[in-house]
Amino acid sequence: MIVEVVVKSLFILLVVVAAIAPVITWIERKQSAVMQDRIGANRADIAGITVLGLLHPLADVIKLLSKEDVVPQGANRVMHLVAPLIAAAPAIIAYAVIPFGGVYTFGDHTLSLVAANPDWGLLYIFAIGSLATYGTVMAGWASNNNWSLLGGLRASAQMISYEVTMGLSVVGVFMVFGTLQLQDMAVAQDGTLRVFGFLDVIFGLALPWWLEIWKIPAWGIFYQPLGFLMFLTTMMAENKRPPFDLPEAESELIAGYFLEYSGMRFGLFFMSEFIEVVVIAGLITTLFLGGWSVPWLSTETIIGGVGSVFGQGFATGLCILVHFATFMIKVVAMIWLQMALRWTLPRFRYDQVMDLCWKIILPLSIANIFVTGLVILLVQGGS
Amino acid sequence: MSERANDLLRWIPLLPLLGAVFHGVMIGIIRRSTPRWGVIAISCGTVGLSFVLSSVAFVALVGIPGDATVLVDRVYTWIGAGIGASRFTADLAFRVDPLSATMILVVTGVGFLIHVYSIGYMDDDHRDDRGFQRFFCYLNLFTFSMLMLVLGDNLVLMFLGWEGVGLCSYLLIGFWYADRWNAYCGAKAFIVNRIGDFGFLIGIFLIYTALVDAGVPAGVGFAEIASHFGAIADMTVATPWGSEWLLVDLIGLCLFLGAVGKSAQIPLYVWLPDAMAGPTPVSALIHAATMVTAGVYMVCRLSFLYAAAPVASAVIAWTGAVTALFAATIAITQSDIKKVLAYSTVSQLGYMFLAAGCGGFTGAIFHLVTHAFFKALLFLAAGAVILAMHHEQNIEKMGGLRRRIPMTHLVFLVGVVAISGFPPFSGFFSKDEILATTLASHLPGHAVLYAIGLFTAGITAFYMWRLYFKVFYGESHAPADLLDHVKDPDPVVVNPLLVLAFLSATGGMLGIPQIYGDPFGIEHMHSLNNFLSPVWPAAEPHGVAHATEIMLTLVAVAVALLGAGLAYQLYVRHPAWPGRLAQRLSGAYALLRDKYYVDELYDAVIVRPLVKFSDVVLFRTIDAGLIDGVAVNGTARGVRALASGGLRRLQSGLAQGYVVSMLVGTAALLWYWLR
Amino acid sequence: MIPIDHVITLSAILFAIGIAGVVTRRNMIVILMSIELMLNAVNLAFVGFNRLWPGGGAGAHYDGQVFVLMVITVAAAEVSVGLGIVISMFRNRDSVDIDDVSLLKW
Amino acid sequence: MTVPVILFYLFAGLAVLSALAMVANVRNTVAAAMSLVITMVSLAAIYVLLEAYLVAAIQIIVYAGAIVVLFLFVVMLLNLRSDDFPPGRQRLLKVAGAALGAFAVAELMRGAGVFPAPPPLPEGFGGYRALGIALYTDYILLVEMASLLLTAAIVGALILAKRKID
Repeated sequence: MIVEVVVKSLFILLVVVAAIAPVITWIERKQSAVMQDRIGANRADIAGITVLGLLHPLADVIKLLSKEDVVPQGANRVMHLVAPLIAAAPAIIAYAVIPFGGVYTFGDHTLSLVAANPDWGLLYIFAIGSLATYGTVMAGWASNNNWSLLGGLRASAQMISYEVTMGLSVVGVFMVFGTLQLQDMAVAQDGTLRVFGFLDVIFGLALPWWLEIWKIPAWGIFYQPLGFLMFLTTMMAENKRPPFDLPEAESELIAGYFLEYSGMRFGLFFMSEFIEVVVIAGLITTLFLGGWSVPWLSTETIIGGVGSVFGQGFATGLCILVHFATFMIKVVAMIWLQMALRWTLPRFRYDQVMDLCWKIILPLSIANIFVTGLVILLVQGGS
Repeated sequence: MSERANDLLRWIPLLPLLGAVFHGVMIGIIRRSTPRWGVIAISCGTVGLSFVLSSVAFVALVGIPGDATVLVDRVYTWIGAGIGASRFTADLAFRVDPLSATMILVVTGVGFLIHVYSIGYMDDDHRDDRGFQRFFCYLNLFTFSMLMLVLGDNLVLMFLGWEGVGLCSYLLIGFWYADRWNAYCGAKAFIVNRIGDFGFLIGIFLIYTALVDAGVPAGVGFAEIASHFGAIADMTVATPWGSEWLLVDLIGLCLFLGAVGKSAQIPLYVWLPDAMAGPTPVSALIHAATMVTAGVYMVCRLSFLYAAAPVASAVIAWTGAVTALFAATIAITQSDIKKVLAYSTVSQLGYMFLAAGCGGFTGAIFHLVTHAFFKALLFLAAGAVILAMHHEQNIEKMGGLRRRIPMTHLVFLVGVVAISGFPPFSGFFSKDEILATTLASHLPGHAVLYAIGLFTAGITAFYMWRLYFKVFYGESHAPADLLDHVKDPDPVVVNPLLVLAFLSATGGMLGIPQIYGDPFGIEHMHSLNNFLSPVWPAAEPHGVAHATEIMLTLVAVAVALLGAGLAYQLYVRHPAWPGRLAQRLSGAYALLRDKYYVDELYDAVIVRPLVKFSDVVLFRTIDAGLIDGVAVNGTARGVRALASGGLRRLQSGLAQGYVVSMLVGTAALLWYWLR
Repeated sequence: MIPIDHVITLSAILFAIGIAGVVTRRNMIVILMSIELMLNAVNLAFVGFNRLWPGGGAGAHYDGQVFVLMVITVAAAEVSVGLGIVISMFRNRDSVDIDDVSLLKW
Repeated sequence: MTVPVILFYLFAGLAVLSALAMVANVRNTVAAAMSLVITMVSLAAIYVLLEAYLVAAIQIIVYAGAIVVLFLFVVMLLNLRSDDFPPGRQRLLKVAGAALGAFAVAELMRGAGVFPAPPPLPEGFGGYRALGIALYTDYILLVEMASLLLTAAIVGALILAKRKID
């Protein structure tokens, strides 16, 4: 049992933190280059081999590690040193509850491909997310720099505000799925949904076959399209990346709260942002895009179909691989979406960020909860 | 009878209430002016619908086979208090039996006509922007209250309606409150009514306690009281002067005090003439057709009680008779067209009580119905005259109007004929029945009562025809430029008059005495009596021989003709005579003109001493001296002395000091509890 | 099993520390924080007692935990208003020292 | 001593130490706030040990995530950098307060040892499901009142803190 957890955790750390996150920096540079009609990173080489600039992340890490770690004069030394760790830790441990594969049965042993699957998984994400604020705020305060202070100030206000709407925007999702466990949600999305099913469920009309065959994957995005949009927006705002980069605001506050950081401590802030991009992509995938599930091909279909020819064990193993691949594809797609948005949208003004949160998303999310509840009542009353 | 139709009953009073609430919300909360067609549609529509529902209820009631002629719509338990034997409950329940069916038809029917009439009457009232809607708000509220009064299944609910109509009466009398006199009249009506209501409440309490004492399940529903009445019928109470009274007599008298106030009988009649300050449709609806008859309705509703209470019955009969005569004599000399009708109303109400006191409940209700028709007609016609004369109410300034406003003249004539008791108009039958009942009753002095009634009938004919002649005959006393504009009002005003005129003319057909049926071999000629008789207590039939009855009829007609003829002689043939007569009998004339100085008497004996007492004792001594001086100011002074002396030092302004004091207290409590 | 006595004792200690903060500190923000600490101590006691008497089966009751949620709500409201007061006080008197705002006295 | 009990004492000690650090730190308000966060998180951990999972999550989300951040926000907004607050004037009162605090702790600790061992819990106790059902059935009025209170607090805080209400 312990072994299983350790293996999973190591898997996450290695694959997500150590492998994906650095690669994302490269993706971002390339993405922005493509969008701005440039070539992008292509210089770093090992013996002349550039591999499309893929060696840049490695170069970055080496450079950051070798730099001097400066603590400014008059700064609170302990807090200054601790802040990057506090910023990075929540982003990493948030990954514990995101399932990267389904639930499989080997004989009498059940394997659930998620590091920890507590009953209150989504609440865990919220709790961790709310702790992430402290790294930023501490960094802003401890640097003894007015720009940093302003950055910390903005970060605290922005993150408190968007936490509220973030929570409210996904309430619809767990109303639909009736659970807070992320693995359960992913399992619930491993199926299909009849497009015209509402005629049957709510109005009690029997569907003819030519309407019955219209099916879409039972993904959260189809249940909660508005919730998806709002969740994506609030999560991006939580991550403080453009267009919500007011705490950093390179053009006004130079770099905001991590202005006074250098070396690997700066690198930690930098990395935590990218790790969070992955976490966001994973969360959105799990909540709205069916997680590891293959559209139109449920787990039973795969195992049943393949297993009848090649045997149960092989089918399950294949299934794990297929599911993990599907999950990664979705995650990468979501990462790409965030990158595209980041390089497409102009930055907000500070008051616009707050207005968007409190005057648009908050009422919309409450309306969304209300409508969702109404529809659930209708459906339950009809069935 | 299905349950569903029973449930319809609640909508009869509810619809006017909804109308009133709508108007109230629009006036008081939303404060946007509602278009007039909307106001009209809602207020008239709700009352009209109520009338339709009442008719449905009536048809349903008639359709019930057997003797259980009652529909009850029990909505919920309104008041439930106490436990055990003395538990008191009052349901919000509506009861339609023949008596209340008759009443709701009158209330909603006549009420609807008057609502329609008011559209035209109030249309030219520009004194107040929202006055139009406010008026209809009150009118709807009144209709609701009156229906509650009539439909209520218990005394408490009836009392609710009773107070509600009193309130609406107050609001509507003082409708043009900018004029202080109107406001004063409204207040007067309300206060005088309160005196009666006090008696009514005492009566309800007495019934309840008597039922509790008798050990029967207590409640004040009519059906409960009636079924347990035997248990309290023989109870007696000792009077302070030693004799024993029947309890029911006392209850009857207390309740009758309420009726005296509401129905303007001696000695509480003084508010009704002053109530004419309100708009004329109000006078017609409230102060002639419906509200003032509530007392009569109440006495009839509790007929089983009064049948067992001889003293109370006698008091009712005598009060009615004396009031009838007394008010009629005053009416002779009044010069305000509405005042004449007001005193006439008081007088006719006296008739109804005379009948009720003599045990002729059918007669009372019959006269109530016909009176509602013809008095509403007379008031509305008078309103039409007033409209035509541009708000001139003094009959001395009228005259010769019959050619200028022929329609109004015609309907007014119908009303006068009906009230004078000329056959075959409605008043003839009902008044005849009352007189016959009176003569046949076993009350002490019933012959005297009969004589008073007969004499009053003559006076009634005299003053009504006087009014008629003065308004429509003779020379015009109005200024010429005004006369040029005098014309019949709009159809919306005239059409209700025509309906009411028709009803006044033919309403008597409801209760044709048996003597007219016998020659044709028709049994149960008196359809109203047939309908109502299940409600009344079974009693030995009073009656007079048919020959006597025919003679009585002839005498009554003769007396009425005599009065009418006298009026014709005085006011058409010899217009100079009345003035000379008044000079010759100046003392009596002044006495009548000034209404026997009753108002002045009340003022001197009751009002002034009360005001003096309130001023000197209640205000100066108790309020200003004790409450303000000692209690309020004294407390303040004491607190000031204490606080500025030492307590203020405790307030250091340092919040943490306060926290520590709190801590000390908490620690002390902790120590006490955990000791 | 965690001994509930010790939970309650911990609650009492934290409460006392909170009181000490409220009484001795002069920075209004720290005083508010100390109040939060006191509220937290009370919450701990509630949760502990609910753990001690959870009811059984279908009769499980959550009075303690629900009360904690309410206390948290009230604390949020209290902090927002309290900090609003602090901010306006700072604007008016340029200080967050509680001894500087002792005007309301004799 | 089982693992949960050891963890409990660990977190209890952490909570007490950080609470003391918060109260005793007279120079750095932000550090005091951070100490408070540690107390809060330790308490959340203790809630988990007491099997009150929802309360633990809410504790972190609301207290650590919002309330203390709000404190920090205000400290930074007012820029209370290394403000020194020497001990106040009411020395006597403070001594009395300390004595009373000690007394209160002593009184409360007198009750130690009187409680029985906690019983085993029913399935799903303290989870969001059970607590949510309880909140929206038995305690619905409480929830409504809380919403009213929060509305009032929002309005009050706005009025107090906004320079100009437009």
